[in-house]
Amino acid sequence: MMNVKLPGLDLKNPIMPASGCFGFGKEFAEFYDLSVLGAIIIKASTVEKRFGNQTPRVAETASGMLNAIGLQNPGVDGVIKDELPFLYPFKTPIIANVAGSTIEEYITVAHELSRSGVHALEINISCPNVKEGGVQFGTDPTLAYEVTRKVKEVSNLPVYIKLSPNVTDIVGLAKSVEEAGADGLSMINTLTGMKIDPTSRKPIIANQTGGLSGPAIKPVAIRMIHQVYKEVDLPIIGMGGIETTEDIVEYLLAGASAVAIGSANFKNPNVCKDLIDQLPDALKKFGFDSVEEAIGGAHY
Amino acid sequence: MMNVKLPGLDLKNPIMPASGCFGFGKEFAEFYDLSVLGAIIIKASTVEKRFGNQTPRVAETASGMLNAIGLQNPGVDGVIKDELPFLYPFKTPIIANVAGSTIEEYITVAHELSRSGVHALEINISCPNVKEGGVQFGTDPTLAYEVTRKVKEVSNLPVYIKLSPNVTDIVGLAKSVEEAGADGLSMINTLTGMKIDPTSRKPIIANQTGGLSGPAIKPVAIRMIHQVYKEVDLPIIGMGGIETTEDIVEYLLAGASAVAIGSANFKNPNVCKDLIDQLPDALKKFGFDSVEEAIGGAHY
Amino acid sequence: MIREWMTIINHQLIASQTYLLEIQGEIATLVDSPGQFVHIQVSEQYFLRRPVSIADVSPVKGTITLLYKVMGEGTDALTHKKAGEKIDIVGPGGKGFPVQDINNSKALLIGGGIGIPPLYFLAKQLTAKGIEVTSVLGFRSEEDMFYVKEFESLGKVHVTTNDGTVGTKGFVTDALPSLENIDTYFTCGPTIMLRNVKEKLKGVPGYISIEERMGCGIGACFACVLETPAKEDGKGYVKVCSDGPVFRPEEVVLK
Amino acid sequence: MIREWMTIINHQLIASQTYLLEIQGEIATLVDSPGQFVHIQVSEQYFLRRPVSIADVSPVKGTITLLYKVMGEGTDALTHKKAGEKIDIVGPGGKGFPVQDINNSKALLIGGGIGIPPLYFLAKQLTAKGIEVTSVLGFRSEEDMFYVKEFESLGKVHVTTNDGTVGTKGFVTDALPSLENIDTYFTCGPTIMLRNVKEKLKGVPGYISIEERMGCGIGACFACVLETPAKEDGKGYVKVCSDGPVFRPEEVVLK
Ligand SMILES: Cc1cc2nc3c(=O)[nH]c(=O)nc-3n(C[C@H](O)[C@H](O)[C@H](O)COP(=O)(O)OP(=O)(O)OC[C@H]3O[C@@H](n4cnc5c(N)ncnc54)[C@H](O)[C@@H]3O)c2cc1C
Ligand SMILES: Cc1cc2nc3c(=O)[nH]c(=O)nc-3n(C[C@H](O)[C@H](O)[C@H](O)COP(=O)(O)OP(=O)(O)OC[C@H]3O[C@@H](n4cnc5c(N)ncnc54)[C@H](O)[C@@H]3O)c2cc1C
Ligand SMILES: Cc1cc2nc3c(=O)[nH]c(=O)nc-3n(C[C@H](O)[C@H](O)[C@H](O)COP(=O)(O)O)c2cc1C
Ligand SMILES: Cc1cc2nc3c(=O)[nH]c(=O)nc-3n(C[C@H](O)[C@H](O)[C@H](O)COP(=O)(O)O)c2cc1C
Ligand code: FES
Ligand code: FES
Repeated sequence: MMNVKLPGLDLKNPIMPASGCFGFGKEFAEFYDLSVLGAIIIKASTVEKRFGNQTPRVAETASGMLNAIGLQNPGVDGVIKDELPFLYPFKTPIIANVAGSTIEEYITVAHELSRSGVHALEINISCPNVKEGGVQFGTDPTLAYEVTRKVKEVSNLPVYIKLSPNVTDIVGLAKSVEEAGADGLSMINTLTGMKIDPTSRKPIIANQTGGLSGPAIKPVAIRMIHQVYKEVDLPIIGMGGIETTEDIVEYLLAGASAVAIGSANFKNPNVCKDLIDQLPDALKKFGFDSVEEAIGGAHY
Repeated sequence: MMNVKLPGLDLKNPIMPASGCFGFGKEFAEFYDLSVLGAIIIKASTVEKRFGNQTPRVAETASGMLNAIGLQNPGVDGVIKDELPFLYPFKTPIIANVAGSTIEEYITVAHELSRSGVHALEINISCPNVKEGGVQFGTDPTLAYEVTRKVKEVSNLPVYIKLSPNVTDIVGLAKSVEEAGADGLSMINTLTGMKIDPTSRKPIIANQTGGLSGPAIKPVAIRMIHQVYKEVDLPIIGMGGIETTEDIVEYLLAGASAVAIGSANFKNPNVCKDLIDQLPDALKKFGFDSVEEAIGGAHY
Repeated sequence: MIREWMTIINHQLIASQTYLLEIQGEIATLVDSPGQFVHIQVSEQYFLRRPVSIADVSPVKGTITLLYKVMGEGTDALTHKKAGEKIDIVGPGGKGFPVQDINNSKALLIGGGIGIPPLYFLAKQLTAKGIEVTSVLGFRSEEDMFYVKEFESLGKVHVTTNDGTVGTKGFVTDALPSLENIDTYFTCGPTIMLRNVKEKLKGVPGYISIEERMGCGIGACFACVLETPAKEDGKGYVKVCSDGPVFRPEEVVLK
Repeated sequence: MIREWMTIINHQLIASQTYLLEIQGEIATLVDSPGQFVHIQVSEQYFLRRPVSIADVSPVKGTITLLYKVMGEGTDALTHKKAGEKIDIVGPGGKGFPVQDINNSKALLIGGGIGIPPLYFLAKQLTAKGIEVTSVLGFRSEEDMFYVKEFESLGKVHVTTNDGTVGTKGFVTDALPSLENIDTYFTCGPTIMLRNVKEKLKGVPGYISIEERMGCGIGACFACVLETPAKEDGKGYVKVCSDGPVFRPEEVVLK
């Protein structure tokens, strides 16, 4: 009852950690067997190794947090060489998150990862925390189309495009990447936010702005997924503030086919496993015999 | 130390209730003397009386709420005849919130209110909860320009444009209305969101989507005000999730010249008065001798 | 209406998932009629207040009694509050049953589930005026029953349960007494019940108390409106929190 | 490292705004070195956990002692937890001071404010190994002083206060003992203090424990990184939560 089929991914359950909130898996393997996960989305890879932004990189907000890590990662070669081998033994599909500041960078990273043994790509056209490019791709339908098409050309893996919520017209964006040949959508990345410390009189995050995640943004994510599900024919991996199985059912009803758990991993390092254990009961409680039955159930 | 001068408004303090969260003042007058308020922003007026949306019109979310009232109001004539007379005796400037679905409607309402004795207009080009028009004006810089210019033509009151956060480029919007002659900005209106009840499998709000308000959206509001303050030369009335004097100082530092308190009035009907009482101490605590000194303090 | 930190005097389970909460403070002295409610801030974690009817007032102790059922997260969290703790209340809200206007002699009270509490305070006030009270109280099941004895001490009581474990099996509308003996009815419960009662008791003067999701709870936000039949002419709506929650059945459209 | 609901055994004010919190559970058995920390979920209201150093471990009672100061909303809320309550802890986190590698005979411990707690557990372990410990403890003022007696029972102690109410007026760096008698130093406190100590004690082998804002606290999110001097060649960074919080001074760039 828990399994879901997504393009290129045969998931034993619909629950996976979200990119950037689970590193490359190692740390959480100390808490539970990663084989229980529906899939794993790893931290963004870029062409070159990146140090990322100055610290502080996180700040707490009401029912959420801001982060501006700045895509710190060991570079795509480092990821393939030093990080992925740890994950292969687990019986869990790996989704690699791809970032870049130019189309060429997206192509390079996507191309290299496609031959690395990961099972799908999630193209992060929505990271708000890097100065050059990055988020531009996620707010301009033409650029989003371009990136998607080019990545599809160099990769035979299923390609999920991760959309930014910081846009006027999320449906327009989703339609562009659908036309460009995307296999699925990841929704949503963080909302751009800021917190100012009245004592220091400065933004807490060194980068000034950061990405807002956590339960605070769930209503925005649900709204966007509901809108996009209605108009676009791509499966959606839903995320934003998920902490409970009730949240997961809400995402499924809105139109997500699977869900990713982000910052909740920081509150409870066992959260993905706990939710996987609890989901069957929650589905039953709300009258569903399977995950698939619940998908899009709020559309009538 | 508490007074602030805004175009057309000489405020004894920077704190006012936000539109739609304070009705036309009557109910709160039972809790405290409205004369303490820096100003009062009343509920939106439209040309005709409106019943608004079906119920439920509100839902609770993490650190916030959704609402889709649908601009229920007695029509601009009703507001002028039946609601404003109650407010005139208080020693507090009145800011009237203007809504419409066509430019003509905005013009009519603005024109009528301009002769009614209110002290300023807040043009709501950002209400997400009405089907026709409404929010369109707030997401399209050209339309926003048009509305602003036309309203300025028919009114000799200071005109504040209330911006929607549901846009890719808030600075672009702000610049458009600045060029069109706006006297100030109100930021922000609600983020569009949705909540689905897993039991009924339907959106809780009858209108399906609603506007997200409360502390959940504060980081988005602070970010947008910070961005706009840097690029646009208009005074900003800041709002979104304010509950404490620390929040107010954060808004001032980001660049707001005054603040409006919205859904916090539902948690604590005395909140505006309480904050007015507490603000002097908070300013002192953070080293400010006046409100004006704190405005924009996070820009260096 | 005021906002006040009231002191919890008593808090106990009285039926399945159903609690009695007695709170002390100035608000108790401000209640003017049964059917009014208080608006409870359960904790900082819940953004909106929860409306709960006043089920009784003790002028001597200066307390209000509430009877509530756990229906979701907020009411669940409320159960953890202990006697001695303070709780953030706004009230008394709304317009209750106009007991002063009831001058005839036979009243029928019809309550369903968590609609029953305000009827207890009403029953006390009506009987104090010498009005004869008959109550029809509907519960889901035996384990959900509460306050039946208290109502019995004030008049005749018919109980219905959905599963038939006690009293008449079915709904309150299946156990309405002969109407010849009724001058006025008073009802509170889920909207579907109110609609059925209104239908069945057409012609009998009545008062109904209605639930709606609230924002402010004081009449300022227009969250809790109901359409009135005279929508096109007059104001066209009423607010449950401030014009109600008690209305004449002919005043409102029940959806 | 595990996540566990630990039981509060003792919770008391020990200095101005400074509390001792003793908690019991399995995590106490997993601590391997002083300088490790636990990550505390204060309540559902605070999204991020709060890192607090382990100030002592009692293997007999199976408890950990924490010493914390109220610095903001989260630590303020923490003060309301009572003995007997459970508290959500992840730990033990990080790599502490490598006591096993310290084989010389004279240690200097330099702590500022809430940097002092981990040094107490360290001092106990060092003295247990026969190492002679001298401590320099810096506080804001007399009322902020804590654990001075406890440190005195383990070795020589110099106290500094910013306002001169006790001990040397000034900063810890104003009261450093003659360096001839020091083999290794160990320090924890605000970054600016660490930088000054590092500067003054250039040439002396040392260990510093560093604070940084954390997301996950387990090494997965890259929130808490510090640049390393060898940025261009090697990895270029360390994570305070998992590679630290204890580092060699030459390993990290202090901003
Ligand atoms: C005038 C009035 C009087 C009431 N009197 C009583 C009473 O005496 N005893 C009692 O047990 N219950 C009473 N209720 C219902 C009570 O308010 C709800 O059961 C309660 O709000 C549910 O909160 P929750 O957090 O448990 O549920 P959740 O579903 O988690 O609540 C989410 C949101 O929906 C609102 N909500 C959910 N159900 C209702 C409802 N039925 N009516 C209004 N808002 C709702 C909540 O207030 C909250 O804002 C009354 C409601 C009204 C309007
Ligand atoms: C490894 C380590 C060990 C620590 N050990 C102790 C200790 O033993 N005793 C003690 O009193 N304090 C200790 N601290 C500092 C303690 O974590 C902060 O004082 C605390 O997080 C402040 O939380 P707050 O909610 O009161 O402040 P707020 O300012 O409201 O917190 C907001 C956010 O900022 C973070 N934050 C604020 N100050 C710091 C800080 N100095 N370091 C890291 N994060 C911070 C909080 O964790 C939270 O996420 C330690 C910090 C670290 C990194
Ligand atoms: C610390 C942190 C780092 C993140 N890094 C990435 C990233 O590298 N790539 C990406 O696509 N999303 C990244 N995200 C966004 C999350 O994957 C997710 O979309 C977002 O946090 C919303 O989910 P949540 O509310 O469950 O956290 C990051 C989020 C956080 C909190
Ligand atoms: C119930 C409700 C009704 C509102 N009605 C209006 C309105 O009529 N006109 C308007 O410009 N904004 C309206 N708003 C938006 C608020 O004025 C404010 O911009 C928003 O709620 C953010 O502030 P807050 O987080 O303090 O509530 C409404 C908000 C709420 C919660
Ligand atoms: S709840 Fe706000 S008007 Fe009734
Ligand atoms: S806090 Fe997440 S890596 Fe250190």
